[in-house]
Amino acid sequence: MANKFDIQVRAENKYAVLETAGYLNDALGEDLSKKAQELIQKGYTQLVINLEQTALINSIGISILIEIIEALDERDGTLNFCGLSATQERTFRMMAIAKYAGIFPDEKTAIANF
Amino acid sequence: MANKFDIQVRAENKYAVLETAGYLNDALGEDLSKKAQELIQKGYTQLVINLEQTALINSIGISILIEIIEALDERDGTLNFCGLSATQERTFRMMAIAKYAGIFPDEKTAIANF
Amino acid sequence: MANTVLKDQVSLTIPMDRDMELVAAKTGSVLAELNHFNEDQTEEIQLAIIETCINAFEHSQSEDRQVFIKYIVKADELECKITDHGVGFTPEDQHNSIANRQQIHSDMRKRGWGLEITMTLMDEFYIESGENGTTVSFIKRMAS
Amino acid sequence: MANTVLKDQVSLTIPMDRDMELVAAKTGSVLAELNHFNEDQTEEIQLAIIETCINAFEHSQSEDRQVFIKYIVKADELECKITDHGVGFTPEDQHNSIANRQQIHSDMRKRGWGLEITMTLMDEFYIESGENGTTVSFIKRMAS
Ligand SMILES: Nc1ncnc2c1ncn2[C@@H]1O[C@H](COP(=O)(O)OP(=O)(O)O)[C@@H](O)[C@H]1O
Ligand SMILES: Nc1ncnc2c1ncn2[C@@H]1O[C@H](COP(=O)(O)OP(=O)(O)O)[C@@H](O)[C@H]1O
Repeated sequence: MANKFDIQVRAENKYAVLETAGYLNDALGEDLSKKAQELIQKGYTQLVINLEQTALINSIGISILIEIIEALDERDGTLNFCGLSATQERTFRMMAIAKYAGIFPDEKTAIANF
Repeated sequence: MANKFDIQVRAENKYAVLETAGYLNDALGEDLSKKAQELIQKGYTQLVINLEQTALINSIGISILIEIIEALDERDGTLNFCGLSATQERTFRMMAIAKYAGIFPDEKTAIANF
Repeated sequence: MANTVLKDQVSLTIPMDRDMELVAAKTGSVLAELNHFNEDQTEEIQLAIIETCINAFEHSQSEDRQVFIKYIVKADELECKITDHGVGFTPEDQHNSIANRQQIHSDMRKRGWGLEITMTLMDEFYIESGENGTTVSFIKRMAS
Repeated sequence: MANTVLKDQVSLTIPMDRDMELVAAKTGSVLAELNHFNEDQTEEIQLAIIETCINAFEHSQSEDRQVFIKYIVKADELECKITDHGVGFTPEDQHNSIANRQQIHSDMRKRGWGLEITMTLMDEFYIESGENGTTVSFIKRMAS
């Protein structure tokens, strides 16, 4: 369970999905950031981060998510989240992330709404 | 997760299945024992106890399982277990339960082997 | 340790080490579940514990490198008291942690969220901080 | 509490109260998982903790009604030391607990299993018991 370092990347034609598993702390966050930057370098500007398998996120993990949003903003890209728990969504709204990134119930909706 | 008091009973023609969920301690064990005694009173002598949703059992819980085996023995009945973890099976063998009750991987096999 | 009966109190001491906040959070989550808190509330309690422990790890500069957690279980609430023997802080330190950050969107700052998240998710929240260290306490009540 | 750095030690105190052994077991399971023990071994550690705590609850007659658990995490092993301030016991008490039971099948006794289960599931096992109480210690090593 906790802290299984695990990020799945599925790069499609126009968008890419990053799926995390386990506790999203600084370590998993930096791993995620690296994978997101690689996709952005390759020209991807539409990213989905699926957090369904991530039960716990700390605020350092969230700060890294904000860096990904900023990196995409600089290229007029979009980040859509999906698979958030009610509490995660509440925290994301509190931290104004919901204003600069999309929040969707599932991957399909997140992809359909770029 | 832990300690959700929950026992499902499925009584068929010739046998009945008792399925536990959560920590099998004295409390859940006594609840299980009561339900098993009711079935035995009704004439059931072939019981399956499915422990798939029970991750943890303590030795008081196991002692209650032994009482159920003894109650069935007195009526020439049979108790078959299924859904045990490797460690649970190891403990059951150590405690000689495996000599007086069946241990099977799944419910179907447990039912087929009365 | 006094020889009194502390029937509803659990105490945990963790080192200030990688992922140890998860140990504190899980202990809280088992107690919350045994106390019949729902899943959302159990997650909120875990997050509050994680943020408070990480703050002690990051900011306390404590020499013993330990965090002391007390969990007090009552009929319909769970209280946590999280203590470090570090340098302490003032509301001003807390304010600076928010003001001194650069960001693209002024309303989406990256750090300085730990205390605010904890305060928002819990029903009561207290800080006692001085030169002998910091105790952050919070209470989560069961949703009625 | 000494002011030494106990980098790899977690301490937990639980009251002798219903289901509190689960809190001790879960703390052990998070530490085992963080230390990359596999699922079976993590379950074994939990069972050993549960049995030892229940023994302290049932048999120690301790006045403070508390159990003190130390978890010591090393590179490829986890050690637990479980202490109560109760009346203690001797090998003879332990033997009597096994001998004095009635059962239908002589080889399927109902009680007197806690210590034996713990001993079998763990790699090392020690009992220190006297009039000031009991400490049961065990070590689980990671399967190579
Ligand atoms: N246990 C602590 N010991 C010392 N200072 C603390 C402690 N907890 C919080 N602080 C101070 O409060 C500030 C705000 O904390 P927080 O809201 O969690 O944001 P962040 O950790 O991102 O700075 C910290 O930057 C620090 O100055
Ligand atoms: N912490 C303890 N304090 C006092 N006596 C104990 C303690 N742990 C074990 N014992 C003694 O050892 C005996 C055997 O324990 P155990 O193997 O767990 O079986 P059971 O609990 O079913 O009797 C107990 O009956 C008790 O006499």
